[in-house]
Formats: sequence, C-alpha cells, structure tokens
Amino acid sequence: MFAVVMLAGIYGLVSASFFVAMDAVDVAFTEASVGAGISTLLMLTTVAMTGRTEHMASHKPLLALFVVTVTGGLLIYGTFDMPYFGSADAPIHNHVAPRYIYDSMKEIGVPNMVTSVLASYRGFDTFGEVTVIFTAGIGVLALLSVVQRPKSEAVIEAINDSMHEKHLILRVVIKTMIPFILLYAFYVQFHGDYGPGGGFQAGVIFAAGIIMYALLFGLSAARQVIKQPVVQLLSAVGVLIYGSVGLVSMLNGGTFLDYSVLSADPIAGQHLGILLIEFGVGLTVASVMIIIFFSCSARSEYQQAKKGESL
Amino acid sequence: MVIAATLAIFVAMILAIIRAVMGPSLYDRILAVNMFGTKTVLLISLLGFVMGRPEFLDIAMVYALINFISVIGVLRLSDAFNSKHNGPVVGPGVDPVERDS
Amino acid sequence: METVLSLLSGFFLLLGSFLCLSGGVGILRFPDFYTRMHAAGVTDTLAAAMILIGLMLQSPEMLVIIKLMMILLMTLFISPAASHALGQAAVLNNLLPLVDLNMNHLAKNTTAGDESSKS
Amino acid sequence: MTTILGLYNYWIVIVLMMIGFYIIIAHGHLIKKIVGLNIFQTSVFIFYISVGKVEGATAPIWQEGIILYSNPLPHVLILTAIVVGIATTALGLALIIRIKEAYGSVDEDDIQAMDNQDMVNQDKEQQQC
Repeated sequence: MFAVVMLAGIYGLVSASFFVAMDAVDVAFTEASVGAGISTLLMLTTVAMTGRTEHMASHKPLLALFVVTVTGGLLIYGTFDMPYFGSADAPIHNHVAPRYIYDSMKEIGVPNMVTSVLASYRGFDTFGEVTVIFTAGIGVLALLSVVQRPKSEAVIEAINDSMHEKHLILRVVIKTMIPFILLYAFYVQFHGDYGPGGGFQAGVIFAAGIIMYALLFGLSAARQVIKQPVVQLLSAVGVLIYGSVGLVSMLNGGTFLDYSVLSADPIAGQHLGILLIEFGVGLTVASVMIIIFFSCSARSEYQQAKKGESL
Repeated sequence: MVIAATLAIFVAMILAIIRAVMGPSLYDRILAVNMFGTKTVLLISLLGFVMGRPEFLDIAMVYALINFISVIGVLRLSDAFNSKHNGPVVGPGVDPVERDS
Repeated sequence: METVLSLLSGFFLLLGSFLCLSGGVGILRFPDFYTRMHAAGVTDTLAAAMILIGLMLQSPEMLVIIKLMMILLMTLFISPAASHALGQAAVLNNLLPLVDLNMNHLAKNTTAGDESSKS
Repeated sequence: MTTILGLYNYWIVIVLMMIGFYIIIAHGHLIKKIVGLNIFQTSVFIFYISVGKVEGATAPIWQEGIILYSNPLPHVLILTAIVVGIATTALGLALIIRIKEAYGSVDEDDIQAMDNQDMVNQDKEQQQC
C-alpha cells in the first residue's frame, strides 16, 4: 500500500513537469504544490490509520478488463475527428480565447492572463470553486472532528523535549526554513498578477509550511501557534471577502464581481478587485488545508489514545 | 548543451523510477522518490531555458520545498508504522508521550 | 568574454549531467540501501550545484540569477537534511547494512579490538 | 502517419484514463480506488492542457514582443480543478477513515458481506416480533 501511494506521488511530479512543457506554468505550480506534496501526505496519513495490509482481489478482473478495453476503444475511435495536437485553428482557440489573449492587457492590465481570466472574466466560476473547497473543509471537519481537552503546558513541554532529542537536526533546519516558506507564500500570493502564482498556490504553500511545523513539533504545539477555531473562522472569512467584493461592486453600480467600478480608474479598480479576491481565495485554501491536516492527525491521535485505554 | 543536460536528467529520472518500483525496502523507495524530486527541480529549471522564458523558476523553487516536505512527512509516518509494536509511536504530529498514559 | 562564458557554462552543465547519470546508475546498481543512499545523496547535491551554476552563467537577467541562487541555496540546505532524516529513520527501524560475511571474518581474525567496537 | 503524430496526445490521455478506470472497477481496496480516481482526474487535466497548447506558442504571461500564446482558458479551469480535486480527495479519505472505524475494514467485499449479515439479522428480528 505504501508503495502505491509513493508511486502516486511520483506520478504527480511527472504530470507537473509535463504541464511545464505544455506552457501551463500556473497549472504546473498548483500541481507541484498539491499533487506531489499535500495529497501524498494525506493519503499516507490515511494508510497509516487504516493499516497497510490488503487481501488479494476476489473479483473477476476479466470483466473489468473487457469493459475498460471497450470504453478505451470507443474513445480512441472518437478521437479521429479531433483537431491535431498543437494546431492553432482548433475550435477551442476561436471563441473567447482571442479576447482573453489580446484584450486582457487593455481591459484588466494584468500581465498574467491566467490570473485575469481566473479572477475577473470568470470570477463567478472561481467563487463557486472556493465555495466547494470551503464545503469540503466543513465536511472533513464534520466527519473527523474530535472533542478534546487542551493539554496542559507541562505535557506539551514534555512532548517537545522528547521530540527535540530525536529530531534535533531536522528541527533546526526546518526552524530556519519556515519563515522563508511563509514569506515565499506571500510572494506567490501578491506576485500572481505578474508571474505564475496566485491565491490557490499561495494558500497551499502556506499550509505546507504549517504542516511541516506540525510534523516536527507535534500537533499540540502547532495548535498553540495556530488556534483551530481561528483557522475555521478564517476559512469562512475568505469566502466572505470574495462575496463582499462582488456585493460592493454591485452597490457601486456594476454587476456582481465587476471590479471596474471599484475605483475611478477602471484598470486600478480591476487591480484592486483581483488583489482582494485572490487574498480571499488564499485565506480559504490555506485554512481548509490546515483544517484537513489537523483533523486527520487529531483523529489518529484519538484512535491511538483509545487503543491505549482498551489495552 | 542545455538540451544534453536535459536528456541526462531524463535518463537519471528513469533509473530512479526503476529503483522506486523495484525497491525492496520502503527506504529505497523514499530515496528514489527524493532523488526523483531533486532531478525534477533541475529539469524544470532547464526546461525554462530550453523554451526561452527562464523567468518561471518559481515553480522549481516550490518543487524543492514540497519535495522536502513530502520526504519528511513520509519518514515521520513510516516511523509510526514500523515501531507500532516496539517502542514509542510517532505519528503524523502525534505526540509520543500521549500513549504511555 | 561571451565565448568564455558559454564554454564555462557548457563545462559545468556537462559535469552536472555526468554526475546525474552516475548517480542514476549508482542508485540502480549498488547492492544495499546505505550504498545507494551514498550514491544518490552525494551526486544529487553536487550535480544540482553544477547544473545550476552552468545555468547561472547563461542567464540574461539579474533576477533569474538570483532565483537560481535561491534554488541552489535551498538544495544545499535540503538535500543533506533529507538524507540525514532518511538514514536516521532506516537505522532506527533496524535496517542493517549489507556486510560481506567473509570480510567480517577476516576483520575478526586480524584485529580483536574491532569486534567490540562493531557490536 | 500524420494521424498518429497529430493525435497521440489524446491516446496517451485515454490510456491513462482507462488505467484509472480499471483500478476503480477491479480493486476492492478503498484507498486504491481513490488513487485510481486521482489518475483518472489527472488524465482529464492532461487532456485539457494538451488541447490548449498551440504549436510554437509560449506561456500565457504577457511580455513585450511575444504575439503567440497558448490558450489561457483551460489553464484556469484546471488550476481550480486541481485544488478542488484535493479537497474532495480529502473528503473521500475522511470517509474512508470513518468506514474503517465503523467496519474495521476498508475492503469493499468485507463491507458488503457485513452489510448483508446485518440485513439478515434484522430480518430475523422482525420475524421474531
């Protein structure tokens, strides 16, 4: 089971380098931080909690193989009508894409077209995505949350000392690196207008920094630094910021999420709006990732404590 | 020359994948994955130069970070596995003292 | 100046590629985990440094050079730490290095003091 | 020959997709099913991105003097899809953890067998009443 998950991690790395080769730098950025890092960690946590054994499949793989082959064959038959790879006159490049590519600099004033499409042209779409992420965070919380008493200072101190001996070198390295990781997350967040980056990626990187701290300093120490109720509140605040920017632009006489009316100069308004909603996105993504990780490891702590009682 | 280096890194990555698939012990696999990750960092920085827009090195930087985080995470979790029966359990942020009480 | 720079960068890139390849062969061919870790760990760091320096010599802008330097610094920080963690975890979980039994025997015969230090 | 060279990206996507599909159908282990779903998902990502690629174009970040860019629209869709994908994967994993707690197993067959057993028991109780 462990091997399966590790190879899935490699698969994430490979697909991210593929995205770089396909010019999709923003997507590669996201896949790099999500596919290779967080998803592998989450899966490993689950494997650790459910046990790594697996009995051999008693299914009949022949039937499955047959279904898969037939579906694959039909799909391949379907590709013969598709436009060739890399051709510039494919239908996808003819509808809205030219406007995004050639006019976004005039209309939005942001060099990174992906950001301007994400936050401005298709802002409503992204609002939906952020809500989905928020809902997933709530779902994980509902499924895994554990009521627990906060530990006393002395217990946390003892845990800290025991981990200090075991992981001295790693802890020193990580202590020096965490500020840079968090700083880098902010760079990605606010540089998203000009280069690859943006709220989604920055949120994941920020969460990765916190997760790294939790891994080496213990969950309760991390909980002291980042209080979970605050994180839960922040994840809602992120969605709220996004929605309120839309409402404010409506109040100013535009349509929902039309940032041009936020300021006297339409381009400055667009800049302001994109900055604000990217901030909201980053806040939500970071807090949801932290919530997911915290509740997973709190659950495994709880399971082990229960096992200890029953022994 | 850049292209030659890219090819060399490709070959090294394939060798690392073979080790990750074969790897008799868990640690061999982690080692191979780690090596694969560092090679990917190099590959992405080289690809930027091959394609003529070398300003996208941010991705390589994220890679270096995330690779490190995942290696550390895997190691901490594997500790939790193998020492379940003998000695203190150290899980994903699980505090080792807790179980003794 | 231009030629010297490109020659130098070519040299560094070639060296890096060679190290990469030798590391790859090492990770595949060496007999046990610790030797493989040696192969991967040593070549990873040096090959990354060589290739990044080679790219630095080619890069047109200051910003790119700074970013490459950051990546280099990070690699120099991260790879040894990761190798250390890996080795420590392997030792703590009783993964023993593969030792040639004959060599052990010889060592026992020649130096008696060796045994106590080994156990 | 031109057909092969022109369409190979779709075929790679289809092969990946079918691998993911096969894992979902044929394996009983729930975590493996999630991995299969992830592979399926990534194949769709690759499909979108490869459709958006234009020959000879560069990344869609505006720069002085570059005219040809790849299509930014699929990038936007996939960027959000990746993050949503990890959130839903986390939800699935949380469900698996709860299933393990409730049934003591993460294998589909075992869970089905236990459910059937429960049904039989309930029927018996009803008959006794």
